[in-house]
Amino acid sequence: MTQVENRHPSETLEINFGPQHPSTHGVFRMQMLLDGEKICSLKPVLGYLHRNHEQIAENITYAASMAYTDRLDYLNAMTNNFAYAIAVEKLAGIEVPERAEYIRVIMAELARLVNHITVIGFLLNDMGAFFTPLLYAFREREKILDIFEEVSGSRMMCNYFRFGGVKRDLTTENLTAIMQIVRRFPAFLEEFEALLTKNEILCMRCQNVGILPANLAVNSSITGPVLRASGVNYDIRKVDGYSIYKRFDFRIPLGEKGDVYDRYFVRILEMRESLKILYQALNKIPQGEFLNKKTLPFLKMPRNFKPAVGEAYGRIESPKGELGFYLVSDGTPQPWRYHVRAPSLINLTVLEDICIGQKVADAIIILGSIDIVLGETDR
Amino acid sequence: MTNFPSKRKSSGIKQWDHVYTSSVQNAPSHHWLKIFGAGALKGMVVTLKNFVTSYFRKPDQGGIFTVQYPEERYPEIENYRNLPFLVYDGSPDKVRCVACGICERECPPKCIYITMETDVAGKPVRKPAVFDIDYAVCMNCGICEEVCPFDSIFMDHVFEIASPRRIDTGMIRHQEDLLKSSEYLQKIRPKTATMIDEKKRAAEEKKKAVVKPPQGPTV
Amino acid sequence: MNMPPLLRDIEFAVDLSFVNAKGWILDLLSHIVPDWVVVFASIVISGVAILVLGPVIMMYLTLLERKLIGRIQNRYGPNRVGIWGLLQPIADGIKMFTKEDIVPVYADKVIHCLAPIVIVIPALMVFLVVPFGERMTAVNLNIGLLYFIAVSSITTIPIFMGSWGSRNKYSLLGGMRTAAQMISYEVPMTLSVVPVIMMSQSLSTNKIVLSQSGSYDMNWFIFTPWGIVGFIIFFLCAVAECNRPPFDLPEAESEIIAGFHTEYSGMKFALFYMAEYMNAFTLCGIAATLFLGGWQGPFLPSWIWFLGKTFVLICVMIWFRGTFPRFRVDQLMGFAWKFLLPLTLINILVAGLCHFISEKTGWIYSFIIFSISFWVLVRLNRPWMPEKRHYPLAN
Amino acid sequence: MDMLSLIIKFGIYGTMALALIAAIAVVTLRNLFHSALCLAAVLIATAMIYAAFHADFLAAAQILLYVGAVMTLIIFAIMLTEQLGSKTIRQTNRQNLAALAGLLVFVVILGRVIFKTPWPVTEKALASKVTVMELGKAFMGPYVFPFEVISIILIAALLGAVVIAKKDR
Repeated sequence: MTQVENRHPSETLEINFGPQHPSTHGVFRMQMLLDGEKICSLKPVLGYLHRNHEQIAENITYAASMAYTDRLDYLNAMTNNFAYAIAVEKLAGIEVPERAEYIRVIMAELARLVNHITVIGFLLNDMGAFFTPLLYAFREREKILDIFEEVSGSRMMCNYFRFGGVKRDLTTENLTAIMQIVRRFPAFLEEFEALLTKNEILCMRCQNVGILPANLAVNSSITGPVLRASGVNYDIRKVDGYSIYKRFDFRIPLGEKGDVYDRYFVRILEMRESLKILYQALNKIPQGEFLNKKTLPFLKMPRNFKPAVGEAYGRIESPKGELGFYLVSDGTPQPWRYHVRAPSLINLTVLEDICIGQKVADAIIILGSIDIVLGETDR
Repeated sequence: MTNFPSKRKSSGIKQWDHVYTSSVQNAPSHHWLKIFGAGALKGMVVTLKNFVTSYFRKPDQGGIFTVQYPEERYPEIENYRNLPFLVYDGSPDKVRCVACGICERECPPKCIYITMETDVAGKPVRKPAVFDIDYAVCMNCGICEEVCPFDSIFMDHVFEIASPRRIDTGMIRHQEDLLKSSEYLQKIRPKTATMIDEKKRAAEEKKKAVVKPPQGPTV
Repeated sequence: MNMPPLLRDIEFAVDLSFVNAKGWILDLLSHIVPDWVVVFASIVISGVAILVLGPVIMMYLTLLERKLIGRIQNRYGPNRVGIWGLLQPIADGIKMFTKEDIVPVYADKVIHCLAPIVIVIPALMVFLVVPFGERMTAVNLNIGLLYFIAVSSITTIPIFMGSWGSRNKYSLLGGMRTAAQMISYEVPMTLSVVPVIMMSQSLSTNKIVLSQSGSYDMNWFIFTPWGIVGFIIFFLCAVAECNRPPFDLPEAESEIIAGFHTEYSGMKFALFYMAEYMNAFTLCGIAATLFLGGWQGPFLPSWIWFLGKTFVLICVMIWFRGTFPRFRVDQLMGFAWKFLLPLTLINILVAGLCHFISEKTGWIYSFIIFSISFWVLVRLNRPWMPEKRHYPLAN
Repeated sequence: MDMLSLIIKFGIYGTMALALIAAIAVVTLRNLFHSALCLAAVLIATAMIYAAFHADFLAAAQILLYVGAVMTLIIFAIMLTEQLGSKTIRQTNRQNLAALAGLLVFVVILGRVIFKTPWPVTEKALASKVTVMELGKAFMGPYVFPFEVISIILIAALLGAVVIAKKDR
């Protein structure tokens, strides 16, 4: 990457961004060495939000961990649940009914919408737009969170997925409400884009800032919109085709340069693709069971749920990248090993590489565009 | 398949590619809006439009979506879960809970503490002597409600429980604070309560049906 | 203007009501006390008026800003204290007064405490030359405009004091940004005023306003080709001078937290804010004076015209804040030096040209000149221009 | 009116005293930043004295150029060399002799000016007010050549600064 060689011995300023800083998205610390406003070195310091997630999960039942996965990436509890459910279902070999799969996809894509608009709003906030894009994003987010609350009981900590299905069925009113959101969302996106996409200041700030080359991205195992913004066609929804994603007609937007602007715009386009998936899923959703009846006893008595000895890795394309759960069972009600492959943490590893040589203000928006949630990074 | 009334024309869904691609980005390059500064001006038009429409649009159509909390309240959603409470039938001494301790065992953050009541002779009675929930620890996951075989613990809708203290009268709730009547449950979660009542009635009828036949021959 | 004499009299009376009120008080005083006290009282009355006006304007500008931005963002804005939140500024004031006053341990205490006081002085001093209405300029200096530019340029020093005195690295970064920004934007701002001085042949704010009278008092400078460009440049520079978005780098809360006032709390912080809002008000007022005809305007009393124009400009500033993200440091400097500065120089030439040819041809010529120069400048500033990108949709 | 002129007089003398005290502080204070601030105070006080003697334009120009621009640059330089927020640099007065020589030269020049001025000042000289308009006319009229020369020199200096700054790249 671009290294700033010290041509002239100028005074550098060591500065701590965070853990209490308005735009580090939580308790994240960046130890920066500045030459004027240019970044000479940047060390991310993690662990301020460490909550022992994996160890806790190894000491409670499989079902009880579901509630804890909500707290990983607290912006999209739905996809976290999804990934965990897939991992456990692989481990125990549980079938998922058709309708449940559709509900899962609908919820996951709604979560993607929530995540992407929120991230773009916060990115603009980091850029100094005084909350306007963020609040427009929240206006739409509220509508989706209302749906989440109605179906799962909680706006953010959904705890909605169960092994072999979901907790509650979607009613017709829910489906109509989701359809309404899907119908109205493009208009909102148009408005949002009119405000942002062609704004000269945003273009000046974002274009050619924090370029992440494709080879570096692949080598650092970056996933998600950040990777796709660098032009690498890799989306687990397409690669694995998990759940029922193979049935839907959608495409993967790819970026050109891998800078902040591409990351921003790829997210916008991804939302549009998500809307496509939602539209198809809502039109095709069949009647039927929402939960595999065989797993019901396990849900009533989680202690009795003892998967056979073995291991499983379940992964999905969460809005932030590849979210995977690695589980090893030793035949007891508790997993013997429980590991989370958190996209936020792994995407964060390139932060120093793409920040060096940029300005302080750029580091902030690069961090914003990588889209981390500290709950997931520190676990 | 769920069929939706075709609102396509009115709601703006025309052709797929049209709707789901960004018209802003794909604007023709010779467009007059290409002038430097036009994008910023367009953004200003958007904010101005929102400023004006905030005065007369409805919340769900892009108007002001603030809920002025103490005066206005969000409509209560039945499935909303917040913190657990115990249900009694009729009078507070008829607690549904039998102190089996499943919820205590399954609670992920371990915020429930139960001991079983004993009668004078020291024999355990199917009733909780102590039933404490630490609301400060509870993470509102709703597992207790799910695992309870006796339909006695439910997630409440009350959220105004702020307290300056964590222990004592603060966030630790004892049995007497947790107990709420089944009418209350009926009020906040009509669907669930009706379902449970029906289940109970069915079970009772079944029991009667099962219990009666042996009674018959003896008489 | 063809108005019935009575109406004109009434308008005249309303127009000069403040001036007359002051005159009566002084008249009354002159019967009781010696002459020098009367002169003194005259100064005191104007001074007190300004000293009261400044903070009141600041208080209600904050409310206005919060309300407008709230509406832009589909919120209500403050509406709890008093009807429409009208008492909110007072509540804020009480809060500021009762807050703990924190001085960092390693701060340079004298300078740290002096900075917020010093920053208010130039902000108040510039009020002296703002023509609030007909005969309502506190001091009619014949170099009023120069005085305004000079005094408002002092503002950098207290910002330096605040940023250096609090011994905070974020403050220091903010202070450096301020210095760079203020010096840079002063240049195009001063140069954009030059055509106005050329046309009105005076530096006195009053005379500049008077030279914009004419039919219906609407012969404003903004209705000339050089005036419109000059006004836009002046206004952008004014936004930058009072550190408001999108030029709010010195206090960028998402980057360097709050820049030079990171370490300030309570009333000291409020003083910084007060200075900022008063600067915003005076800069808008001067922009209205220079290009929008100041208090000139038909039918309504002069001070209403002035305040109306000023508040429209302030609302535009708030609108900016509700819309734009922030520039980056290098872009900010580049915008001033590589874009605004050449444009101001061209503007001066155009103003000279317009002076010597008829109005219609002047419009045509200046339109051609401005479009060409705008195009050339945009070309020259290529590195920042938005790129057209293509996003393939893979399967 | 007697009282008024007395007040004005006191005001002017007070400003002069302030200027002097601040000037002394500039050289005696050990903290560079404080010295710089005192220098700003001196400059402002001088401008106030100019204004009191009806040299409005000079006063405004003084504030605009010296306080607004030059002082800002000085403080900017101090902040850049201050090891950025760590320990402050102490001011040292090692060039005593040079300073003394400079002072002597200054005194000689000042003395010459004082002796050359025809005391007492005539009423006519007092009455003539130099307005901005006249200044401008003078610049564009009799003094147009020196004015242009100075502008060329300034542009040359500007370009030189750019060249020096660019050399690094």
